[in-house]
Amino acid sequence: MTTTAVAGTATGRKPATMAQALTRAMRDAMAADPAVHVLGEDVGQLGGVFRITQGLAEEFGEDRCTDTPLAEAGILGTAVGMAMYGLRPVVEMQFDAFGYPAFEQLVSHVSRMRNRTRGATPMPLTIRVPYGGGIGGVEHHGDSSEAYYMATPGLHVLTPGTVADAYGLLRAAIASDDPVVFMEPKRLYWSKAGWDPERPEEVPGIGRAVVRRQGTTATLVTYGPSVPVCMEAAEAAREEGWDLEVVDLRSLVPFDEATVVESVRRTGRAVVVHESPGFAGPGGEIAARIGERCFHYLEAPVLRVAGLDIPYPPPMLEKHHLPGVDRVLDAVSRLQWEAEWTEGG
Amino acid sequence: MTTTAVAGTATGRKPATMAQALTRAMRDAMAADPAVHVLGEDVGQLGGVFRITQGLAEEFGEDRCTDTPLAEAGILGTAVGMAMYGLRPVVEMQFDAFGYPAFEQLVSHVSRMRNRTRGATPMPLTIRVPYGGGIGGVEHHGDSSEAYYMATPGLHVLTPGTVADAYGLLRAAIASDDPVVFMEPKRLYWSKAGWDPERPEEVPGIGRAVVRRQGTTATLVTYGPSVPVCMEAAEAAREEGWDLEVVDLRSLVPFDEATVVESVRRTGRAVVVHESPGFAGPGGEIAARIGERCFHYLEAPVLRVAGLDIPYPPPMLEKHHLPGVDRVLDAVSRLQWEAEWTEGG
Amino acid sequence: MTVLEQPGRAYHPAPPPAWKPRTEAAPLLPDPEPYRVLGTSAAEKADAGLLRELYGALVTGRRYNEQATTLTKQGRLAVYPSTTGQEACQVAAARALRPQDWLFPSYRDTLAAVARGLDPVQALTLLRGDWHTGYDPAEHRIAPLCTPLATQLPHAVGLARAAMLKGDDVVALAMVGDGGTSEGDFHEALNFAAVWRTPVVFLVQNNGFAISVPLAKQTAAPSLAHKAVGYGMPGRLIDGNDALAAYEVLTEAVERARGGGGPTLVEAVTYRMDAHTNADDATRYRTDSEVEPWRAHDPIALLEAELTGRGLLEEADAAAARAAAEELAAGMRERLHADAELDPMDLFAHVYAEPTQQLREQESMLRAELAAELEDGDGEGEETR
Amino acid sequence: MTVLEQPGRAYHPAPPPAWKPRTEAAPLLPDPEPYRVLGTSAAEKADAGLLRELYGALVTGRRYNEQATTLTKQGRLAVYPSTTGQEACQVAAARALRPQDWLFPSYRDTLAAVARGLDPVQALTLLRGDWHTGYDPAEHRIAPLCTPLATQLPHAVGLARAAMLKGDDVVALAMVGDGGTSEGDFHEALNFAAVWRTPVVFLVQNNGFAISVPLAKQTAAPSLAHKAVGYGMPGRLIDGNDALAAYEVLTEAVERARGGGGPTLVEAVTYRMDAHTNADDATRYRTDSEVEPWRAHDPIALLEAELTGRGLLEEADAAAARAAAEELAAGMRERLHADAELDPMDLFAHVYAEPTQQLREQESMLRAELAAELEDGDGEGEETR
Ligand SMILES: Cc1ncc(C[n+]2csc(CCOP(=O)(O)OP(=O)(O)O)c2C)c(N)n1
Ligand SMILES: Cc1ncc(C[n+]2csc(CCOP(=O)(O)OP(=O)(O)O)c2C)c(N)n1
Ligand SMILES: [Mg+2]
Ligand SMILES: [Mg+2]
Repeated sequence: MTTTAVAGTATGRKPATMAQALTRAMRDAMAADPAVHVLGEDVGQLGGVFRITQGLAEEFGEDRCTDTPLAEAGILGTAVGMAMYGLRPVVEMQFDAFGYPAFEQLVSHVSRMRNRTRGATPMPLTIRVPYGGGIGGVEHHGDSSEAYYMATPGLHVLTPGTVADAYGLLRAAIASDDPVVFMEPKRLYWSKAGWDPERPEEVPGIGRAVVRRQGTTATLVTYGPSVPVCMEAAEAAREEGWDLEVVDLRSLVPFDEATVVESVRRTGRAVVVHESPGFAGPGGEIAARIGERCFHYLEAPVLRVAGLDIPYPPPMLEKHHLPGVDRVLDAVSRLQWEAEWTEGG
Repeated sequence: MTTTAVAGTATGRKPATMAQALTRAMRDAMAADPAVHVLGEDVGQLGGVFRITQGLAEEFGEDRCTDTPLAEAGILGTAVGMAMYGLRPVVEMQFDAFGYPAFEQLVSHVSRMRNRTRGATPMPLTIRVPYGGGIGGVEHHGDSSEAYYMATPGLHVLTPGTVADAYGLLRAAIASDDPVVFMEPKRLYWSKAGWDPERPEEVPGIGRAVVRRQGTTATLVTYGPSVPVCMEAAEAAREEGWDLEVVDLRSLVPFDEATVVESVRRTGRAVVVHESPGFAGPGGEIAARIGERCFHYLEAPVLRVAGLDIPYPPPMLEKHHLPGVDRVLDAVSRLQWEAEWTEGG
Repeated sequence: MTVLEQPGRAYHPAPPPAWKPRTEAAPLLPDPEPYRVLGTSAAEKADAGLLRELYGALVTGRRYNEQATTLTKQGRLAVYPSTTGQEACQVAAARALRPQDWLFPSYRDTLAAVARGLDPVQALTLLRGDWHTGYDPAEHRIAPLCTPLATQLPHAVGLARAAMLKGDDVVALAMVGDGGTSEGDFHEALNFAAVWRTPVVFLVQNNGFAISVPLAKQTAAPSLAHKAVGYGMPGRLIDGNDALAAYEVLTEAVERARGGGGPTLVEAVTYRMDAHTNADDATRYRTDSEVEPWRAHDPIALLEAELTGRGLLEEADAAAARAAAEELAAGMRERLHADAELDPMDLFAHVYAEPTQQLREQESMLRAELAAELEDGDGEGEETR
Repeated sequence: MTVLEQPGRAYHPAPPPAWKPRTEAAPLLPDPEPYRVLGTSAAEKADAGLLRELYGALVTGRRYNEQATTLTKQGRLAVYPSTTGQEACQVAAARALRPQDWLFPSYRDTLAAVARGLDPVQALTLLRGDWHTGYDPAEHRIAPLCTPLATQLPHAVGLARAAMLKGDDVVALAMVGDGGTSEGDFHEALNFAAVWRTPVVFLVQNNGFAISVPLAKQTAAPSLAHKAVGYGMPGRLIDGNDALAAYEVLTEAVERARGGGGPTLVEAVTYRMDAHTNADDATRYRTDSEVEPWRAHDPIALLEAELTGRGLLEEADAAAARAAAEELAAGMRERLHADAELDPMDLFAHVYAEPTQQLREQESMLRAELAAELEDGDGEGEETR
């Protein structure tokens, strides 16, 4: 992927990595609104195992950035109570798979409280979930759990694919009056890109996809950790004479159908790319929707390139699981560019 | 729907309702294999809140059909341990939404134990989940949670749409060496149909869809509580001159792609029908797969008729949420039967 | 290098360096017997006005339970979990709180909400089936009735902590059943509360059953109140049918919480006289002989005996209490026999602050369906076909 | 009809009918101070052979920790959570069990598995990163190392119950950290175990920290062992660096469990000398002065002092212990420096007994990819591009 390292330093003032952009987003949100409280395991003095909350306890005190006992349902459950009292909790789940103990609180309360009370009790909660693989983590440290959250009405699901979006989307998430599951692609934490920390205020808003790369012959629809993969694939595809468009969804819920549909109608072909297992994963919804709304524009079936339909593999094998550039290009090559086609069994 | 009430009585010997078929399935499984143990809240003396375990504690003793303390993670977690020691636990989750506290055990252990141990520790567990609405239940008593389970590699997900399948699939689930989430459409519990309790041994096996009704002009793909709805819709559609095929999936995982693809390639049109919310629901996977594998056979986009993208509504409003015959017929009517078509914005 | 390699090094068996108990256990332990006041000399110190007030609330509470049960039989409520026999807990929980405090009821505790002043029709909205919550929680400082057991307990802790951090004088009282104490959320909530010293009172109504499952299959603890010591908070064991004991102990716990003393766990021993709900058949798991002794230990009878024994209750007072109860019941009948007014569009209005595009499309669909039904003249009462 | 309407009815303040404590609380409470044996006269009763055996296991354990840490620095393990300082707990847990018993280790407890006889390479498979579990649990009666905290505890209860129902003489010993006690699964597992009287021993290694979070932010309880009383099981508080105390109390608890006495909760007070894992920087949350006092309370030093003080350890014995430890370390080095042999097709082989059609398709895809890579001659060590 073509990335431009920013001329920022590694200090809080001039974040350059996605991790630093996220820290900065929380810091700015906490400075702007005393209702914003951060809580989770090890978020205080340690600054979180990924150091995303680094410095917050120091700057805002331990009452604003609080180490909790080790219990995810308790963390999210108390955050619900805090939100009922008007606070804006930002909860950190230490890893994707450790969000599962909080699933009942998420589904039965966080997602439903506004609806349950006919709007009287909104849930301005942000739940930060470092997700995905590629960092050599052992079992339970590489899950992509976004399909669960997408299937839960009442939640928003955001995920940045770039450093700039990490800042902007997290600010938007914290500002939202609805609960946001904020999925942080952990293998992009240390990525640097052309984000100007001097102008961090550009917030793309919730529910807006972006065309990351314009193209004419096919659309790659993707998000989060697969954004750089698709960008790289699009570059590589030029050699084959394909001019690929890359749509970064950024927001899985709300889903920006208009941007996706517009792109695919124009290019006539689409590949959906994500790291989460394919079966009943996010790509199902996206491909089905493209199929429905772009039917008469499609020159080929909508294909999906996804993680394998397996539990997240051990570090030494994860490279075989992750959808990489080659698999994306392979899918593109199967988009029936020839007049003659045969359909598989 | 055309149903033939069976000449069975309401006794244990001759079950006639789906509830009774399920009880019979567990009873027969317990009689056949001493490793089969039932556990859950109120499953003992009470026989479960839906009376599905009625008589089992009496016949097999409380050690084989056990009232547990009130803690779903504990129930499923202990069942995991029992399975590690060679038992075949059948766990009852009292209602769909009360399965959520057990989500971590399900995703992190039940679904992964075999894989984790390279096959050394299989999980022959059945998790019975009464699901879906239409019975006037209050909040948390009408969820359709199958999307979560489908998105979890390592689990099988079965759901009967008929009384006969209830028996056969539950026997197959209990016999399976892999964990099965067995989704029981609670509003069909009291349905009666042409099942001969004298010949209950016909087990369709796991992973096989069935064509419930043959037709030529379009395929309805459905499962569980929506099977009778689709059968009724197919009957009603005859008046409009449509001859609809109805595919009952029975098994959501493994997914019987062959049966679905064969049908849709033949009819050229498909509507996927389920009660779970549409967005990122089971229909996404199904429609995407049809779109991919039947692309050149399709005369119209694959449509989905599903529950609304909302938390399950209160009893007095649930009729507006549930996909009924009219919505199915409406979708069928939108399958671009005219030569001219316009595509919605 | 091991010690062995250091010749001459003395061996000082020191205690593990960091060990000290974080708090003394003994003061946290509950009484060995449930605490009672009524019928003892301690009751004589109680304010007569308070006793009469509690009595009136109990009588109204009993009538409320009866009326709700009748309405359910008449099909006006979808389901009703009765608190007949548990009125003392319900009333005491409500009365122990000040206006600024919050109540976190479980699905069974509609009476506590009503005793706190909530309109019964609002309290019963969930059980009637027209919406999930019938009131604005913040307005009444009553959290939504909570069906997933014990999940409301961390909410109470979080809310109390938020108030504490803001410097507000607010206590949260959270109710849970004996069955609910087995859930992980119970454990996590109590632990958070104790570690953070949040102003929360946990009230366990031990009514003997979780649907059909008796307490002996739920716990092997000496009492549920004994769980408190494992969190470092005091446990109190009380006779939950003794309205005065319940009121006293809960009030004390609320006081303690506001004074910065942290949370308290109160187990109120009571009994569920009715079936689990109208849909349940209690004869499947308990005999009438088990229920019988509890009839003699009825919360109303206990308080009434105290009052009459001490000449504090005139027939006129009792009549007034009954009249107030009847008035409440009449209002329930009148208003719950009327059909609920429902707007199907509410289904979409509150999923998010702003509906998604998908929801807007579904809203249009339903609007069109309703319009078509109206045209066909069969809009009302039409079932999903 | 109320009592008031029954003139003349006597008022008998009876206790709540069903009340009796299910068990006496006092015998369940832990000692106020962690139980110690080494350095006291009680230690003199201990079998010298046992002490030497424990000593050897501790020395090997320490060496194992050092070697694993070194291998991690060398990139041969993906991550290593050390038990340096906790060897007495690890060793005692393993030694307290009989061959037919089961060990349920947490992610940190590879040493306990090794002390039970598991090949270190198998024990370290998870942490090396070639597969999730490196052994057949049933063969060794060691459950997979469990990463999601406290989730292994209900497994232990279920397994022990299954064995009990089958009439097998099997005890399960489950290990968890101080942090893990805050999880709901801890609560649910202990409650199930107590209600069902399953033969389980719960060993909490309280090593002072959950990553960076100190015990004081984890609990306000007098001790973690005090949690036992809330489940109706005995709680034992022990010095986790005293190998003999740990061995004695765990053995006793195992005995009790097999005798039908039900579960026990043991809190072993110890200290995590190293950082949480190699990836952690402990200086961010603790000073060296906090760690210092624990160096004097080292489990090996304690036992060594006992042995040498009583003349039970010759230099030859110590040398033999060191030699055995070095042998283990050498084996680890040799075998873990070799590259793991991996079959990518394993990714599909064990998801289900029978792969689904989708998995078979994905298997073909990967097989084709690998074949193509091999053809391109760049198969090995190729990163996902
Ligand atoms: C998490 C969860 N699991 C199961 C249920 C189903 N359920 C409703 S009430 C009940 C029994 C509750 O018993 P208890 O906590 O003692 O309260 P009580 O009904 O006696 O007031 C059960 C199992 C539920 N509501 N929530
Ligand atoms: C359910 C869950 N939540 C979070 C984590 C991440 N995590 C790994 S170890 C750890 C701390 C564990 O502390 P403790 O239980 O005291 O065990 P120790 O590490 O001290 O052995 C945490 C939070 C996890 N593994 N599982
Ligand atoms: Mg109860
Ligand atoms: Mg620890």
